[in-house]
Order: sequence, then C-alpha cells, then structure tokens
Amino acid sequence: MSGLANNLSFYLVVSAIMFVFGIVAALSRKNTIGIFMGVELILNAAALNFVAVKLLQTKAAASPTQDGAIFSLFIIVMAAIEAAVALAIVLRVFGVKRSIDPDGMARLRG
Amino acid sequence: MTTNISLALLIPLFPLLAYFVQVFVGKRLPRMGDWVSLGAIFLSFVAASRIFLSMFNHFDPAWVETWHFTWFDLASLKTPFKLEIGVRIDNMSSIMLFMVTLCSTLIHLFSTGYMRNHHGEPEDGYRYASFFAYLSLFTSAMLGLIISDNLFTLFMSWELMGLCSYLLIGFYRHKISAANASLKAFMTTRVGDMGLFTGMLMLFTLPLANGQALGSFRFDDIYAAIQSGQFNFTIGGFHAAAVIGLLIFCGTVGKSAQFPLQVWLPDAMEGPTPVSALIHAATMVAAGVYLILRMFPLLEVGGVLTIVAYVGAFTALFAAILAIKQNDIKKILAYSTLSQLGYMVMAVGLGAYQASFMHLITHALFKACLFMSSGAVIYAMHHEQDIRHMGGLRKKIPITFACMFIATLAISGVPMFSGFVSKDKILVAAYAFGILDHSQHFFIPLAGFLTAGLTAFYMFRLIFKTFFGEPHDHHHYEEAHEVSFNMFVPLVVLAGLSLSVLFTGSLTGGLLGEGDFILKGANNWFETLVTNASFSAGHGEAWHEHLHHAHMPGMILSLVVASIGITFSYLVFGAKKISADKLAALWPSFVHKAIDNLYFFDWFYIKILIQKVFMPFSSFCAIFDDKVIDQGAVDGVKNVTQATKDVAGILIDDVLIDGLLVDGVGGAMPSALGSTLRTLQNGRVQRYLLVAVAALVVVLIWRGF
Amino acid sequence: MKLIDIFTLLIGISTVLTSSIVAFHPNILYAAISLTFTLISVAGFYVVLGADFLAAVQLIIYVGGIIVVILFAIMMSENIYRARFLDQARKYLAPIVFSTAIFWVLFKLISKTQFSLVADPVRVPISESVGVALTTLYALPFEYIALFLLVGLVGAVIVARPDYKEIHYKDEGSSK
Amino acid sequence: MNCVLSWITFFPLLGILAILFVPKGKDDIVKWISVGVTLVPLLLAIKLTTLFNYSVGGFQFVEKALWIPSLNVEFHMGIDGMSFLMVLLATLLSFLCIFASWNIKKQVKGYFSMFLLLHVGMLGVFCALDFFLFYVFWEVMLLPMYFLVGIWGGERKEYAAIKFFLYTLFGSVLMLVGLLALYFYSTGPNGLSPATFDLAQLSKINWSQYTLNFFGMTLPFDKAVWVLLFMGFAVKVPIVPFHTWLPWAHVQAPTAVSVILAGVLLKMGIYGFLRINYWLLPQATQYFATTLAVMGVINIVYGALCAMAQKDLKKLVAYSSVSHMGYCLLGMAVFTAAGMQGAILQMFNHGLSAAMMFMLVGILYDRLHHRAIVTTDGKLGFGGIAQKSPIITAAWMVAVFSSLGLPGLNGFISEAMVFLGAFPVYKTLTSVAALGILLTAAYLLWMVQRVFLGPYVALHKDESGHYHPAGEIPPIRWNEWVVLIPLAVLCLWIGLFPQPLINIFKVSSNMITETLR
Repeated sequence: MSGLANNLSFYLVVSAIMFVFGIVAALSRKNTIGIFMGVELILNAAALNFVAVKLLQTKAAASPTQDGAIFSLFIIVMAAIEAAVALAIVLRVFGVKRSIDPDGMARLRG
Repeated sequence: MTTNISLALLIPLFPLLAYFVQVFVGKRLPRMGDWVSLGAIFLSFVAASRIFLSMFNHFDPAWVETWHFTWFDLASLKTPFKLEIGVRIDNMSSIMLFMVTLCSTLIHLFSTGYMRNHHGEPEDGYRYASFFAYLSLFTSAMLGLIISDNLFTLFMSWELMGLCSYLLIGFYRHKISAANASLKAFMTTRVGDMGLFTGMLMLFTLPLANGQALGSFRFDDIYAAIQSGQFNFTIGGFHAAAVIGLLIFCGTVGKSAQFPLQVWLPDAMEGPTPVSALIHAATMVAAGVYLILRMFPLLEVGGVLTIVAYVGAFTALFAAILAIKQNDIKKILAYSTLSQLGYMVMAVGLGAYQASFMHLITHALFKACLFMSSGAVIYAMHHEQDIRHMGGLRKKIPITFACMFIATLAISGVPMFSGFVSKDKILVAAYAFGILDHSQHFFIPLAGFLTAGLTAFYMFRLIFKTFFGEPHDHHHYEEAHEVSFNMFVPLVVLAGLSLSVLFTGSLTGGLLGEGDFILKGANNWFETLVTNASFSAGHGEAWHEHLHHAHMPGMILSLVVASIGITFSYLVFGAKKISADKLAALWPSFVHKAIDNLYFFDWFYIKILIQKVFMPFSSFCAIFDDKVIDQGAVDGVKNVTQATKDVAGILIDDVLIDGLLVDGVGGAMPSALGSTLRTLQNGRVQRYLLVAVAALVVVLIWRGF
Repeated sequence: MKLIDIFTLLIGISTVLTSSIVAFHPNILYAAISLTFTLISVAGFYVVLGADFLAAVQLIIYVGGIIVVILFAIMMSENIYRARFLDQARKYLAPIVFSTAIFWVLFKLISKTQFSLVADPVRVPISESVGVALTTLYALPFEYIALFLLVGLVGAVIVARPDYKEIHYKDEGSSK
Repeated sequence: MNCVLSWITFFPLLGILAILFVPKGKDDIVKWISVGVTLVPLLLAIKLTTLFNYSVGGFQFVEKALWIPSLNVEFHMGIDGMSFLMVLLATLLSFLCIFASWNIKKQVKGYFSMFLLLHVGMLGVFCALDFFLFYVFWEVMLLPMYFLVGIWGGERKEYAAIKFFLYTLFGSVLMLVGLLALYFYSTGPNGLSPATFDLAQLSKINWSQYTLNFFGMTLPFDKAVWVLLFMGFAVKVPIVPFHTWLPWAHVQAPTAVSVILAGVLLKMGIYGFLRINYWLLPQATQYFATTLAVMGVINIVYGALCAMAQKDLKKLVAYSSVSHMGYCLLGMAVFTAAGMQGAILQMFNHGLSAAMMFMLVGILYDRLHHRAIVTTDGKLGFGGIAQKSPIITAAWMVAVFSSLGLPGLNGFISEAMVFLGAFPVYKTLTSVAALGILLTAAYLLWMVQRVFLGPYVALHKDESGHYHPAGEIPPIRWNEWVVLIPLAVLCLWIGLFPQPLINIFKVSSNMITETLR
C-alpha cells in the first residue's frame, strides 16, 4: 500500500459517507429541494466510485477505454436533466400551493 | 284420468288464473276486475257441483278416484328418491269442494258490495283489485289442499293459505294493529307448521317396521302402511304413529287455532269482514281439522286420540267463556269460531270423525252467514263494530236480521237447523266416551255440554244487543239501511243452507224414527257417505255400543243446555230481568282478570317469551357477533398486523398492491386509487424511499453481511 | 507521505464535512452553498484520480449549472426577506438508523474485500480517449443521453411555464 | 362449439379492452358494451343446455392444454352438471348486474372493467379442472372485488374492503398450502409422476396412506389437507366464525356487487367443498361430515338470530345469507341424494332470492339514501312503504317469501329437499335446523312489517346525514325491472317445476353422493 492517493478503500469509504449523508438528506428534509440535494450527493458518490475503481483496480485499469469517466459523465448529464425537471416541478408546485413540503404534494390533484 | 279428476284439477286452476289476471291487469279492467275473480270461482263452483252430483250418483262410501304423477325425481340407480303428487277425489273431498266453492262464491259476491263505499265506489283504488287477487289466490290454495292426495302438496297449499291469510289480515296496511295481527297470525301458525313439517319428514324418511322408509307422502301409501302395521315401532321410546301423529296434529293446532296456539285468530279479525268469513271462519281454519281427518288412521293407531280430544275440549270451553265478555261483534264471532273448531277437534279425538266433518261443513255455512251478516251490520253502521253502540237494528235491516237469526239458531243447536244435527252427534259421542265408557275422562262431555250452553248464551246476547232493545247510537241508527242486493243474496242462500233437512234428509234429524225422512234415497246421506270402512273403530266396540245407548240422553241433554242458554240470555239481555252487572259481580275478580287478559296467553308469548327471552337472546347473538367475533377476534388479529405495519404492512400494501397491481391493472383510475388506499398509501415520497432503504437493509443483512 | 496524499486527505475531510452540512444544516441556503463545496471537492478527487476532463465537467455543469439552478429555486420558492429557509427535518431517527446500517454494511464490505490494486497507477490526461470512446464504442448511449437531455429540458420548460389561460380565466372570474 | 367454456369465461376481457378505448364521458357506451359482452356468455350458457348430455355424470366440453410445462400446470376446463348450474347462475347474474349498476356515476370505465374482470374470475373458478388454474381464478376474483367494494362502496368502504381482503387472503393462503401439499405428495409412493395439479388425477390417489409430521405430531395427511382447504372455502361460504367480513362487505358494497357477492361468490365456497374436498379427499370428508352438519345448523340458527337483531336492512339480508348457506352445508353433509341435490339447488335458489333482495335494498337506498330499519336515534327509518310504492313492495314480497321458503316459490323446494335428505341421517340436528324455518319467517316478516306496513313514516337521509320525512318515492326504473323480472319469474318457475333444473345436476350430484356413501 503506497500512499493514500492510491488507496482505493479510502475513496470508497469517503463515497460511502457521501452516499449515507445523501440518504439522510433525502429522507429527512422537509423541503423538496433538500431532498433533491440529497439525491445529488448520492449520485456524486456513485460517480466518484466509478472513477476511483477505473484508476486503481487491476482489471478495470486494464480496460483500454475510459469507462469510469464515461459513466460518471453520463451520471452528470442525468443529474443535469434531473435538476432541470425537478426544479421546474418544484417551482410549479410552489406556484399552486405556496409550499414545497413534499407531504403537501401527497394529493395528486392540483 | 277420469272426468272428475280433470274437473278437480280445473277447480283450483280457475282462481289461480284469476289471481294472475288480477295481479297484472286487475286495476285496468272495468270494475277493477272483481268479475274475473267472481267468474273464476263460480266456474270452480260449477265444476265442484258436477263432482258433488257424481258423488251422489255413485253413492258409495268407498268411492275414490285418484291420479298422480312424479313431480320430481332425484333418484340415482342406487338410491331411489322421488316425490309423487296427485289428486284424490272421494266423498269427503267432494263435499268439502262443494262447500268451499259455494262459500267462496257467495263471499266473493258479498265482497263486491262490502269492499265498496256507500256510493258504490271501490275503496282505496287499486287495493280493491288486490283484494280480489288475494281472495282468488286463497281460494285456489284451499281447493288445492282439498284435492291433494298427499301431504306434500297439502302442506304447500297450507302454507300458501297462510300467506294469503297474512296478506289479507294486513290488508288495511296503514293500521299498525293490522300489521301486527298479520305477523302474529303467520308466525303462530308457522310454529305449528314446524311440527307438521317435522312429522312429515319422519313419515317420509324413517325406516318403518319392515326396514324400508315409506318414501311417499301419498295418503294411499300411508293408509296401506298403517293397515299392514308398519308403524309399530318406537321413536325415542314412544310409539312411532303417536309421535308422528302428534307432530302432524301440531299443524292443526296452529292452523285451527287450538289451545295453546289460539292467540292469533281473534287478532285476525283486523282483516276485512269477508276475509274473516271466508278464511278465519269457514275454510282455512277448518283445513286444520281436514288434515287430522285425513290423518285419522295414524292418530288412531298411535293412540293419541284422547290427547286430541282434550285439546279440543279445552279450546271449546275456554274460548266460549271468553266470547261472553267481548263487545266487538267480530271478536264474539271469532271466539265462537275458536270454540266450534274445538268441537271439531274434540270430535276427531272422540273417534267421531263423521260428526267432526259434518260440523265442519255446517259450521262453515252458518258461520260464513254469521260473519257476513255481521259484516252487513258493520257496513250499515258505517264501520261501527261495538255492540254496545248498536241496538234495535232489526227494523232497519230486516233481511240481515232474519239471516243472522237463523244462523244463530243453527249455531246454538236448535232443532231443525244444521248446527243441531252436527253438534248433537259430537255431544252424543262425548257422552258415550266420557260418561258411559271412560268415566275418568268426564271433563270432555262436561266441557262439551257447558260449551253448548255458553254458545247459545253468548250468541243470543249478540242478537239481543244488536237487533233488539233501544238504539244506543242514534246517529248511526238513523243512517243505517238495508244492504244492497249483492250483499244480502249470499246471506239468504247461506241461511237457507243452515236447515238441518239438507244434511239429514229429515226435518227432525231422525228424531221421530226412520219414517220421517223426506229426501228419498238420501237417508242420512252425509254420515253414510263419510263413514270410511277402512278407518277402524275409534275407541273400540264397547264405545260403539255405548254410542248407541248415548243417543237419546245425549240429544236430550244438549237440547236442555241449549234452551237454558237461550232462556238465560233472554232474561239477561232481552227482557233485562236479570242485571248483567250483578251477574258479572258473582264471579271473583281473578276470573274477570283472566278473561280480560285472555288467560295471559298473549302476555306470556309476547311479553315473556318474545320480549324477555327471545329478543334479548337474538340481540345477544348480534352483539356477540359484532363485539366478540368481529372486533375481538378478527380485528384483534388485525391490530397485531397494525403493530408491524411500518415495515411489512407498507411493504405489502404500498409496494406490492399499489405499485404492481393497481398501477399495472387499473392505471385508468388514479384518483380512485387515492381514495381507496388513502389509509395505506399516503403519497409521501419520502416514506416510499424509507421503505426502499429499509428493504435494502433487510436484504443486505439477511444475505449475511 | 507525499504531497498528493495530503491533498487527497484534505479533499476527503472537506467532502465529509461539507456533505454532513448538506444533510443536517437547518438552513437550506447554507446547505446548498455547502453542496457547492462538496461538488468542488469531488472535482478535486477527479483531479487526484487523473480524470482531468471529468473534473472540468464537474465544475462546469455541477458547480456552474446545477448549483446555480438550485439556488435560484430556493430563492424563488422561499420568501427571502422573511428568512424562511429553515428546514428542520422532523424524522431523523429512522433515516439515521437505516443509513448507519447501510454505512456499516458498506464499511464491512469495503474493509473485508481484498482489492487487487494497480501497483503504480498511471495518471494521464483522459480527454482524448473519452472523446474517442464517446464517438465510437459509446456513440449510441451518447446520442441517447443527448436526446434524453433535450426531452428533459423541453419538458422542464413546459412544466415551469406559467399558465396564461388560467390566469386570464381567473381574472375574468374575479372581475364579475 | 370448440372452446365454448373459454369463450364464456374470457369473452368479457374483450369488453374490458373495448372499454379502455371508449372516450371519457361516454358512459352509456361503456354500459352497453358491458351488456353486450355479458350477454354473449349468457346466451352461450343457455345454448349449452341444449348441447349438454344430461345422462352423463362426467365432465363435458373439456379443454386441455399444457400451460406451464415446468410445473406441469394445465389449462384444463370442463363442466359437469353441478358446475354447469353454477355457470348458468353466474352468467345470468353477471348480465343482470350490469343493469343493476346502471346508475353508477363515479369512474364508470373503471367500475365496469372491474366487473367484467370479476366475471372472468367467477366463471373460471366454476370451469377450472386444474387446481392451479382454479386457484388462479380464485385469486383473480379477489382483486376486482376488493376494488369494487373499496372504491364504489359506502361510508366505510375502506374498512370493509380491507376486511374482505384480509379474510379471503387468509383463507386463500391456507388453501394454497393445501394445494401445494397435494401437488408435492402426488409424486409419492405409488403416486403419479410428474407431480400434477390435475384434479381428475389427484382424485385417483388414495391420500389417506400418507401422514404429515407437524411439530412432532403425526397427522393423517388427508385430514390435515382437508382442514386447510376447508378454511379456504369456509371463509367464502361463510361458515360462522369466519363470517364477519360478509355483513361489512355487503353493507358497504354497491348494489350490484352485493348481488354478485351473495348470488355467486358465496356459492363458490360450497362449490369448492364439493369440487375439491369431496372429490379429492372422500375419506376425510366422511370423517368430517358430522362437523360440517353441525356447522351448517349453527349457521342456520345463529345467522337467523343475528339477522333478527339487525337494524340495517342490508345487514339483515346479509345475515340471512349466512343462515341460508347453512342449509347447503347441512344438505351436503349427509351424502344422500336428496340432501346433496337440495344443497346444490339451494345454492341456485339462494342466488336468485338473495340477488333479488339485495337489488331491492339498493332500490330503496337509491330512493331514500339510507338503509336503517331503525335509525340511530331510535326512530323507524322506513314504514308504510307499501302505501307509496306498491310495486316495490310486491317485489319485496316475492323475494321475502322465496327466501323464507314459501311453497310455490323456489326456496321451499330446496329446503324441503335438504330436510328430506338430512333427516334420516341427523334427526336431532335437522329438527333444530327446522327452527331456522321459523326464525327466517320471523325476522323477514318482522322486517316487512316495520318497513312496508303501518302508517307511512319513511325517512329520507340528506347529504349531511340528517333524516327528514320523505316525500314521494320515485317509481321503479326500466333497468331495475330488467333485473327483477327474470329473477322473480325464475323463482316462481323453480318453485313449480323444479325437475328441469334438477335434471341438470342430478347425475353428477348422485355420482358425488355415491362415492361417499
């Protein structure tokens, strides 16, 4: 084991912590945007794992293409779409209800 | 199928057709279709007369024509089971058919007047049509009962009559009392019917002495089995025929309103008066007696005749006592009916089935006359039924008075009238049985003779209070007028039929010896024809011997008690030589209390048995069902599930049902979803996520991490 | 310990701290700003891991795009002058229990697994190889995600668009 | 006429498909489509009466195909006389119920789709000859029922629907265990290979040769499985301790669903007993016969007593169903020709009269918006209806008297048959059951007296739940006529000429009886 920067477990643990905080945020936030931010954390944790494994794990590193980076790229694009749509919905709901408490959206009619 | 059988099949069919016509198009026909019912029953009457004449042509006690077919057959190769039904015409049913169709025709005719108001318009619109529909259905059922050659169709007709009785008693349906009375009548008779039905089940299914079940309800098969001694086995230590016979007798007790199920008949007077005449005096209540006449051999073999006699005697005496204190004209007649039915049942119990049947017929005719006369009085008095408000009516409604007087003479047992002949035969039989033969049963003749005296007394009380003396209600009195043609013709016909000569062929009932029979070739035709050679001798040879000896003393005694009754009644109510109040004061107060409360039967049945025992028990069951089984056991289990709901409940309800089934199957109804599963599925995104995470944890841990 | 290791450690600490603020800070605005730093930290990780192109994308799209959109959303949906950004989460218990459980499971998993690590990882710029891969092997997914992005953006525009008809109708109704 | 049973069973699926494409708001089209797709199975079933061979006890119109090869599950359908009678009943009532639900306003498309799905489940249960298929149909039926009660029901529909669901699920799960036990043991020593769900093959195995070990106890296999299956069917019948879902479901369900529930679904329990328990496990059936008879008598008397105390009209009718199903149990527990056929005929008859009664309760409810014989504040909720609506009253009378066994109407025939069959075997029990006749008359006529007779005091319940005196009661509408007339005519027809109907199931019923005797 040569140094922290080359220690895969470190990255994995940090991303696990991010993931867990993301879950906590998504589950406990009273604000829809808060939930959304939690989801962003979860996505970033996953993306980080991809890149770390690609660089440091033997079999993954042997692959000629940059798979980890491409998957992370896709995740970022997904996150961008999600952000656009989710925040549009949030604004729309707020316009109707003057609140973005997710429990207030339990009713499906406007 | 002989002519008579075809005719017999037609007889109940005509009124049945009339029923359907009346039900569906009755109110659209001219005159609300009363002529349909009347015409139908008249056709039946014609057919019945044809059979009646054919009976005279045969003039053979053993004359019988039967025809039957298999109604339904459930048999497989190994287990035979079929139900045969059919028609049986013999002397008894011919006479009965004639009587019922005649009475029914006259009562239909009477109803065309009675059920209209004084301007000749039908009362209460279409109800007039329904009235005739029910009458037709009733007549059809009664006639079906008479021609039945088996207990099964007899029972069916029996129940149908119960239905018609129910509908007709409750005919004035805006009255609570009428509704109560109809329910009471149906339920009380149904109690008896349960016994009858159980008896029928035993008769049909129990293995007889030869090890085979009878497997038939036909009278012929039953008689054959009785004669070959197949009923000589025991049920629970008792003679089989006795058990079955008594159970069947339960049916009679209910239908003919015998002690202790007599409570319904007086209340049944809530119905229109023609109904009281037809159903609750002339025909339906007599059907109970007809049943035990049919099943007489079974009762005889079982040796339960004495019990039957006691039930009849009790009913006769105690109903007569009740009749004395009544003031409602119809109630008096109702108790008198009870009492006379008691006579008939008593006569069957004494083995004098001919006398019983004869009394059935004569009673039907004169009681129909009495009821319709009372109906005419009520109609004339603008629906006033209390005899204390009447008086002096003989001048206003002379024809009605004459008819009612004749019928009263008949019921009181005055010679020359039909009641004398039939009642005399019963009393003679009672005398022979209770005094000469078995002196320990002295109660039966005692009750019989006492009742005869009381009958004369209360019937003449009715006559005196209604038709003689001063009018008590001048307003009604002035308005009273003789009823119309279609209402008094039936009275006249029935009054004419109350003459004894028609039944005995003799003006004096053979009192002066064989020579005075005026209808040649028909000497004492009734008893001759009804006597059934296959019925054995009631209470044995000695009894027959005694019967002969009893003839003269019995007749004299009955004449004496009747004249005492009439005289006494005249003194009290006619001439007013004796004060009725003082007479009443002679009796201790508990007697009055008992009579006023109808011997506490109604109190016991309704206040104790139903309200204190039965209804609380039923409520207990319902509460038990709701609180213990439903909420305790079932919801208790559900509460356990509730406790684990956060994990498992949500998982099943939200994820499985909601996600898979509903979204999968019923995607077309999102808002419906919301309302159904609101309690389970709250629409909270975070909760879904929580469940997903929880599931992930569970899965991971379960996989061994 | 080399410089890069210290750098990595610092980024790690920063990530954990800022993401914990995202999860727990009652003020949603602070959480959003903290999320910015988390995302910058993740970009730092990408740099450490030699994914230069990805780090750039992370900074441009996430920090430059998404975070700005989030902040806008917060500003527009909450009344800024009344400082109602407070977001006290009500139910921490179940989320924390489950999250801890998951973390524990993940940690056990990571610590127990024997990774076969590359002895000397080569950190070379990846932009070129990513570009080649996206136009050759991953061409179809790339097109697909592009289409997806387009649809998502158009959808977002439609959803967020104010309903003029409704407003017009309402005005008519109130004027009566 | 190939695959006629499949046509009868699955034809309504076409209706569901068609309904999905009906544009919103065209409710009448949805209703007429439903009428059409239920009429076709009815006509097919009636056509079958001419093709059916009445002298054969075995299965006819058999369809057989391998469905799931890996489990040896077959798509095996066929009818004998008994199931044919049930097919007739179910197709008839489904057809009539479309008219009974004519004034459904809410979610019309969803309602009728669910109803047609229910039809598929019911008919499938009566036609299936493969236990797995039977079970699948059994469960298919559960789902639409749950929604029909839960969405279109009354005030406490969710509670009723959940109760129904949990009860039935409880029964089904036990049944599933029994089903699997039979499946896995069917390969046992001198059994079949491979394991099968085919009822005909399962019935050939002598199940009493196996034993089960259950927590150290050694249980006879057939009796244990009998009890498991019994629980599944007992919930549906319902037999007394498992019956409390029924009043709830009935009271909360919309009219047509109550009609189907009473008319067909309850019969499926009895049908299940006869088809599965009696056929596969005859020795266990004989062993439990007395238990079954005792339960039947308890059902009769207890149901009647509970009905007596009910203050809700529909609950009263629901408990009367519990009571009437007792006659079926008593009749089939005795293994005599009359008893068994009486039980089967009683199923049909109760299907008619209960359907009619629930329809009539619905008719009153539509007009007065409540069902309380006695309201919560102790007043009569109805009273003297006969004066205002003689036609409704007349229809009630037919239903009531058919139900209480008045001769000339259908109920009497089957009850008399049951009693005639049961009396030689269980004398005391049958005599106690005869009390039921009395009690039935008592509660029904008492109800008639309070609701229809006496002075006119009928109340109307408004939206806010307050009662106030009702004015005129609207006359019967055409769709209600369509439901009532066929039922009334059939009641009368069976009461007078039962033999044609008896012929349908006579031979197959006697076959069941003779294997058990």
